[in-house]
Amino acid sequence: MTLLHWAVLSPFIAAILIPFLYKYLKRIHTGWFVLILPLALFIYFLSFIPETSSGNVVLNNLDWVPSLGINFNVYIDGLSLLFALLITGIGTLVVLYSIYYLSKQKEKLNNFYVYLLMFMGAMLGVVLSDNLIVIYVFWEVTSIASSLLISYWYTREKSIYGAQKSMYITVFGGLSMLAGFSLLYVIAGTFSIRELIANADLIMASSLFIPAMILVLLGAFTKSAQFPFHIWLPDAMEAPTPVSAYLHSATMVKAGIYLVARLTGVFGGAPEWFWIITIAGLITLIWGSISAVRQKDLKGILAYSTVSQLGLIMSLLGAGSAAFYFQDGDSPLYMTAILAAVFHLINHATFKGSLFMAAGIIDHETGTRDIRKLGGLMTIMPVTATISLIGLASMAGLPPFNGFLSKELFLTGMLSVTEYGIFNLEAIGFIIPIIAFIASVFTFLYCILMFYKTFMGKFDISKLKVKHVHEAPIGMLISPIILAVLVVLFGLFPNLLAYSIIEPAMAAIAPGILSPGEFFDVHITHWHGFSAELFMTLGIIVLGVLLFITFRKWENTAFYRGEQDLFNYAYDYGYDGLIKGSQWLTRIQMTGRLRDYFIYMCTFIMLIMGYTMYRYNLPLIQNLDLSPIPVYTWFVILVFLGSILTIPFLNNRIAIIITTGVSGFLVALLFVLFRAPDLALTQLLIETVSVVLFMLVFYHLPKLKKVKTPPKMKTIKLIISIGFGLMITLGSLSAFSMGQEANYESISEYYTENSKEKAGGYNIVNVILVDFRGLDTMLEVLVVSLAVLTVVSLIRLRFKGGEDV
Amino acid sequence: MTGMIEVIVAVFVIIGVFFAVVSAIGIVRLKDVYSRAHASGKSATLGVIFIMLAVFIHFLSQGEMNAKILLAILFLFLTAPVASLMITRSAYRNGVKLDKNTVIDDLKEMYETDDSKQNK
Amino acid sequence: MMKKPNNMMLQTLARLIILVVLSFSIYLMLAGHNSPGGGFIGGLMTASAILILYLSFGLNPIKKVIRFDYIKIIGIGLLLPGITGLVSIFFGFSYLKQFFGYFHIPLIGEVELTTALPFDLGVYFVVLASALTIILTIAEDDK
Amino acid sequence: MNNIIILPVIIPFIIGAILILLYKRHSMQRVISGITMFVLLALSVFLAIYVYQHGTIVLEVGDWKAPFGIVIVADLFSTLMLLLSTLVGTVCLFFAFQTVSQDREKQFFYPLYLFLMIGVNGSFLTGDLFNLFVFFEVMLISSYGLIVHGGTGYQLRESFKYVIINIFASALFIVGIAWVYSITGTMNMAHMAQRVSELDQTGALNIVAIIFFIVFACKGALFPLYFWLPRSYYGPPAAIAALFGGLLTKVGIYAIIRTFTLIFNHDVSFTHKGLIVTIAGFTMLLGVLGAVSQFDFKRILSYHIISQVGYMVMGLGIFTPLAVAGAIYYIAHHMIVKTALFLFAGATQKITGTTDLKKMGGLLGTHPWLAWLFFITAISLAGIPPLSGFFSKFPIILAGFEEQQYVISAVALLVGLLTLFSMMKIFSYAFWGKQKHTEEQAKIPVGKLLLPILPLVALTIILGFAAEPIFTYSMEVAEEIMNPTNYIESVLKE
Amino acid sequence: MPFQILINVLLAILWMFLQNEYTFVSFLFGYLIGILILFVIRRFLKFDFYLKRVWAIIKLIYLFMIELIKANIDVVKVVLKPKQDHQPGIVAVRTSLESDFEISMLAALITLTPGTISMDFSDDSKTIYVHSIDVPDKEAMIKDIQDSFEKAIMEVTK
Amino acid sequence: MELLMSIVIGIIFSVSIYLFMSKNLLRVAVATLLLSHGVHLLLVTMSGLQRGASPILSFDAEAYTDPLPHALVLTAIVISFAVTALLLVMSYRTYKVHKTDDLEDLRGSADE
Amino acid sequence: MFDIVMIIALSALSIALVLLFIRIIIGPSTQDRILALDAIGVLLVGFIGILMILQDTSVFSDIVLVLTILGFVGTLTLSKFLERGVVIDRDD
Ligand code: NA
Ligand code: NA
Repeated sequence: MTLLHWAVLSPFIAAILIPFLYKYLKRIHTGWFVLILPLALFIYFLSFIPETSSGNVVLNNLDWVPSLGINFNVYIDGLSLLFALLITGIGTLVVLYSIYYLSKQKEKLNNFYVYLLMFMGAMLGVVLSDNLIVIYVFWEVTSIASSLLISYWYTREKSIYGAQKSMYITVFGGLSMLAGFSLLYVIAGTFSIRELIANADLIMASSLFIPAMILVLLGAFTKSAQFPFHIWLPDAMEAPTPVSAYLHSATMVKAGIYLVARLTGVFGGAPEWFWIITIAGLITLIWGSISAVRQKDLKGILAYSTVSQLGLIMSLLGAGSAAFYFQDGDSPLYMTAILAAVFHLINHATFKGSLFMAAGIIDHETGTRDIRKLGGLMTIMPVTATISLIGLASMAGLPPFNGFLSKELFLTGMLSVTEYGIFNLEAIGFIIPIIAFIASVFTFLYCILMFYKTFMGKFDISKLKVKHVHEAPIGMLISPIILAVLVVLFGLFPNLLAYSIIEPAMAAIAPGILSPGEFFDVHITHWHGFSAELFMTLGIIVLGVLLFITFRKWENTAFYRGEQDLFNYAYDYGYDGLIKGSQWLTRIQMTGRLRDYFIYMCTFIMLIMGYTMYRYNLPLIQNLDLSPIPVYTWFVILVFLGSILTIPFLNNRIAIIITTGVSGFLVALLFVLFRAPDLALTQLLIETVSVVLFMLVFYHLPKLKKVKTPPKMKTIKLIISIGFGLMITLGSLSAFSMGQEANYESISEYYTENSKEKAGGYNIVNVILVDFRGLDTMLEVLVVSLAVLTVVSLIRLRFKGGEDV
Repeated sequence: MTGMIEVIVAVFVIIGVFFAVVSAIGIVRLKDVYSRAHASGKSATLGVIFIMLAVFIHFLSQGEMNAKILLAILFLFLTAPVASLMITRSAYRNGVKLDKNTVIDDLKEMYETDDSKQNK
Repeated sequence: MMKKPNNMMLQTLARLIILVVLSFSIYLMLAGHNSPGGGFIGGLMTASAILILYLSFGLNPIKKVIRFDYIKIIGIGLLLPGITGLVSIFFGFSYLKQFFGYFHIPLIGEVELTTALPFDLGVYFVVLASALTIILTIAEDDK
Repeated sequence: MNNIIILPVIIPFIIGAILILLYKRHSMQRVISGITMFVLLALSVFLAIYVYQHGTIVLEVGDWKAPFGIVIVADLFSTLMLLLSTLVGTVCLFFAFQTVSQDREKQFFYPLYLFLMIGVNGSFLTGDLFNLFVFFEVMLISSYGLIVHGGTGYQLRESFKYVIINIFASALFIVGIAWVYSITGTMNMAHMAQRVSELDQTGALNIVAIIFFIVFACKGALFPLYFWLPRSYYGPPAAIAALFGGLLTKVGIYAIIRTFTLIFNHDVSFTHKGLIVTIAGFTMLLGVLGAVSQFDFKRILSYHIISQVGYMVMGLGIFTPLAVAGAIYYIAHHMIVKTALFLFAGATQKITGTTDLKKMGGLLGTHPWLAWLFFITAISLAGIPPLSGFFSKFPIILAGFEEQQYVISAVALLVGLLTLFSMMKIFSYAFWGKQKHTEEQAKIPVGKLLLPILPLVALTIILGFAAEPIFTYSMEVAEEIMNPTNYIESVLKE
Repeated sequence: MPFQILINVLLAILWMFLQNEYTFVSFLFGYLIGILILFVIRRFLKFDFYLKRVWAIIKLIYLFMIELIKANIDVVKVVLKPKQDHQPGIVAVRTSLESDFEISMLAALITLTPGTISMDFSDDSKTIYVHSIDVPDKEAMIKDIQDSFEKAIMEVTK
Repeated sequence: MELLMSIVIGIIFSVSIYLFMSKNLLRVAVATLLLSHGVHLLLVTMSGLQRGASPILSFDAEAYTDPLPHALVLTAIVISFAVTALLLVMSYRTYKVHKTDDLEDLRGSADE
Repeated sequence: MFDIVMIIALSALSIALVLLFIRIIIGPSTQDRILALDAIGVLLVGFIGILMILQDTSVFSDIVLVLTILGFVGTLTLSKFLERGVVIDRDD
């Protein structure tokens, strides 16, 4: 265990302390204690910058389950450090914000911070582990923690719905991912990412390559809310706003991005990887931006915006993966996309974080997030308005904010795709920048809409539940202000991050592209002349404004009338369908009818036995050495069969009981014929007692109804019962035949030889019972006692239900 | 000697089986449960007693005094009347109808008077 | 309710019969090691004998005579084989090791004694008590 | 010394008999049975360690040498099962002390309980096929007694079906015994294994193998022989439902694993990789769908038993050391977790008076400890890492992929998701949502009730975090049972 | 007490029978078992029973074995008669016998002989209800029973 | 003999399975009884029939029938008897509580 | 010859069994059925007796005795039960 391990685990340890802090230090907001941790971790991780920016990695090994290939090896390179900083940095701000957002009187802060810390630790684990299984472990913990945070207000229907939805979708993804990881293990024999990357060629050559890739991507896509798995994200907005800011925009949703980036080294270069990720990203991008315009809830807009932005980053990673095809890191043609991805990842965290916090402030102060009720807040909440304006402008891609820069890089990246000249891109690649363009128009549109509807227009207090609306307390504003400042700062001085953070991250995403000692050229400029990107940006602004002006005319078209995502219906129908379908399936099996159970069981047994007999050629039955049948045996057997076969036809209780008794006596007679006196004796005794018991029990029952079984059912019953009997006969004969063939000496020989000398008894059967196999008899007696105890308790105990638990 | 014994045994068995079969026929043919009890209680018992005597003789001829067989015979004797009584009485008390040829029923009185007593 | 049946004849006979049945049942139990029979068969036969008593004389008169709690007899019956088995452990053998020996007792002669006997006796007790308990429990049940 | 391995059978036998003698004195029975279970637990811990260190112990009961007498065999697998069963038994008993009414206690509750332990322990320990049948019957009849204990209308109705199906299965057991005896002329499993391995008649052996599979599958609640389970487990008190949920099906699974590693390993590609794997898939899937369909705490848990045994059998079906180790790990995990879950259901019922999820809500607010302990256990069941559920499923699934059993592995993963789905259903209905129980009910304390469950929850966590030693152990068990010569030699002393 | 010893001896002999082993050990053992049985069921053994009757009873049994065969021949006739036109009936037969044992014996004998079965007793056990398979004349039948069996039993018991 | 018995046992199984599928408590209970007859006979049959004297050494014989199946069947008989007794009382109580012996009425609904 | 007689006897007894069996089926009263069952028990005694002669073994003599006792106990119990629906009287 190194310090780094402790760093990953520290949030969990802190989480254990939270309930006690909450319980025993009521007067201090628990958040203050929590705050220390991410801050300290942030500073701690900052200390790794020199290491990573010089191209080095830190690797600390720790065995966990080595026999399964699971090691908790913590690994820091540019990519993981970037994420670690995001997690702890945004984490610090979010905790700070939450202290003001969540009232210590009304809220269950212990739950909140436990979930939050769990999440933080898990997230660090995901980004710092080298081992895929450990990543998976932490990955699922983030899903759980996220759901718990969404369900924080657990009495609300919508919270529960959102929590479950996010859990099911992300865990589904996680499980596919696990399958993918397992396939990778099957191919390469390791779970270590570094080793996998080293064996990328081997993996690429495997027939399991594509399945593994798709499965891993399912994990990444669900977590990063890629189309059509994005539907959980808007519903996750039921979580308290700090959570939305933290998990659902800055960190957790980027775990998928992280994974794709991380595994680019394994899968990158394959056309499938390129196409799947790029297309998925672009569809998500455009679907998210178009859907965001439909939303009436501030957080809803932000959620879809996040979806869209995640799609953007994802598509960039897809496009950038082509670099592996060329193995050529020097060309900006391929690396711009990766650069844009990394840069936008950071930028998105800053502006989206601030926007969520602003939305939270508005919600907190006005009691609503519905843009139809809001308006004119500009003068009442000037700070919030400014923060929002900065964030939205950055998101819309306006200069001089950081969003502008990364958006430009994005457009560059998308445009350059058409020039790759591989994967058939020359034919259909042109579609990619077009999608990027349209999506950006809608992004621009919802940014204006959001700002306009919230801060401009008329302020109408009557639509709100609160009496007074004023600016948020300063404590609540600190975090969004810091983020807004970062938006501006990174916008003005993008190269602050260039070689400290961005380049090492790129190097980590594209391992092996550069030779040791080389660095990617990361130089982000505000002005690259009158390029295509610039005209596209202008086009976005013009079209966006146009759409905004005409918004009233088309906002009531069919698609825009509702807020509900079409794919939500799929989820809801799927959910109901799953329950209804399983209910149907269970109902037809668990009918409560013994008859049906027997039909199922016997059919199964017959099928499987029949198949085996067929498969292994039943003529196993051969050369039977049968003992002769004495004439009188026939009499007994015929009478016996007569009595047995009569039973199903009888309709009188007593007749059935007595006929059964008779057949039992005849069994005893058969035992006599087979020279088993002890058996015959026992059978007689037991049959008598049985008949008596049967009579005692059934005499008072109602007369048997003459049931008319439908002929179909009768046929089924007949086929099953005859088939089953036949199966027993054939099975017995083949076993018997094989026994004669094998001709092993039975252990009985020993009993016959030693019964007298070693056990002092002449009746071998009795000697077996009380001596050779005494244990059986002891237990048999126990069985009898047990039956009696049960009978007694059955007669004496007559609960109605609910007497005890 | 053995032949003689065998003949005796065979004769006993034949007689026994004859009675047994007749009793079975009686149980099928006779018209009410009370009459059938006659067939069961006597013929069957007697038939089997004959057979068991045959068995006893058979083993006795081999020098084996099989007392259990004797006991079984004794037991059949002792129990047959009680068994008949119990069955017919329970039939009567449960109202199992007498054959329509029945000419006299003294038992009816006893139960009727008893019932009327209880009614008072 | 119908009048009570007169069980005089049954009772008279039962007195005779149970002597035979009881001795026979004990015989079956003891002779089991060498001829057909054994604890189980013997136990059920004894139960039959006692059942005859119950049938002929009714529950309460028998209760006054046979004052055993059958359920406890079951417990004892279980303990017998269980503990017989333990004895062999104390002598350093495996559980349930049975011993037998022929002993010469003056006046009586050669006698076989075997640990299978207490074992079978346990079986006998359990079966006897079980059969009676079941029948009595059902019979005791109201409606 | 070897006698010690039969004590897990003998102690409850004798104590149970004594409890019958004391049947009218319930508090005395309580004390005695509690101490007994503790002794058994300590004993099985000792045995597990001892066997781990010194190897397989064989006891020839009555000093009749194998294969003629009955042998009791304690190897790694059986001692592990023994340990788990006594653990579950102890926990449930202590839960029962607090929940079960006095009326029950006076009606042989404790003797039945201890006798059930005989059946279970004996089934794990015996090396004789017919003796296994008898132990099964001891277990079954005690289970009949306990499942119908109380005699409510519901219990009677469903127990009847339970009993009937088990009678059917027991009958088939004897059919199997008859067949296998006809072929091998022996009842000793090691001897049988030896003789079977000398034969080359795959077909007839497969028929016998399948009949045994069906028998054990019925006890183990595999597809499509599980119909008896879900409803019958709903009737008895929580402590019993928990005991059954934790133990009974596992005895069937144990028997399948034992016989299909020791005796019927002659045609693995047909019996294991074909038949068992297929059955496992259907079992998992249909079981979990059953759970998805239900809206009752106990019923969901009952259906989950089915889907979970599917995993264990899947591990056997894949039949690599990794998979079998996973199956063994899974058994341990499942016994612990399922028992705990049923006990949670009991604790919840104690508060709300119902197990109907739609009548519950908001327990998280009033009983947070219950909620969170349940939550941990529930997600462990679903296989969420790093709890025991994950480390038991993962090896099986990994082995599935390794053996190119993709379909079954995918099913296993999907079932994990559906398990989570149905467990979250419990959590969201009962613990989230608006409080539906009264304020009086909200004040019902469950702390003492949770006490016996705590060790189980701790174990599911420990089994996850300390997966390495547990997995290594499972691996050793797996390797031992997959290489039966050791077993055969220990028993037959060759 | 002497009676109990007698029973005990009988049981011991019975034991030898069962054992098929006519030795002293067997007798002794049987005697011990007899003590055991008698101890358990001692309260039931209130027979009004004297040694001299034993022989008489055995004699009686022999006597009626003959009757029995006759009876069976009668039954055979009835059974095999093509037309089932006999006239059955239940007849109350009053007896002057005193003890339970005697009455039981009478009832048993009635059952074992031609076409009659004892079906029930009156509350005072003095009336036996007899089912006869063919009752052409009720009084004749009653008289027949009273003359033959009752007398025979009285002779044996008095 | 063994062939004949195998067929007889098959028939017993058939009848028993047929009865298991009926709607009436009694028929089902009878089915269990028949089933146990079937398996007990099977166990005896499978070791060969009538191939020796009764397995009691005091009756001298050249060969004895295989005693082990007898012992096993004895145990099995006793066990099935115990189960039958239990089952009967259970059906009795079921009838008393539910006032029906029709398994169709004893189905219960899936979600109570 | 002797054996043939015995076998014929057995076949005759089997026919008798079948006849009794018919009575069990047609009833009509429960007592009829019990009567027939009782008779079957008795016939079985005879059947086993003949078998003992035929197989020349007295090993079944215990069975014979047991069967006679059981036949009685069974009949007694059943008819007692049918008489009043109670097996064992409690009040007297
Ligand atoms: Na025996
Ligand atoms: Na026995």
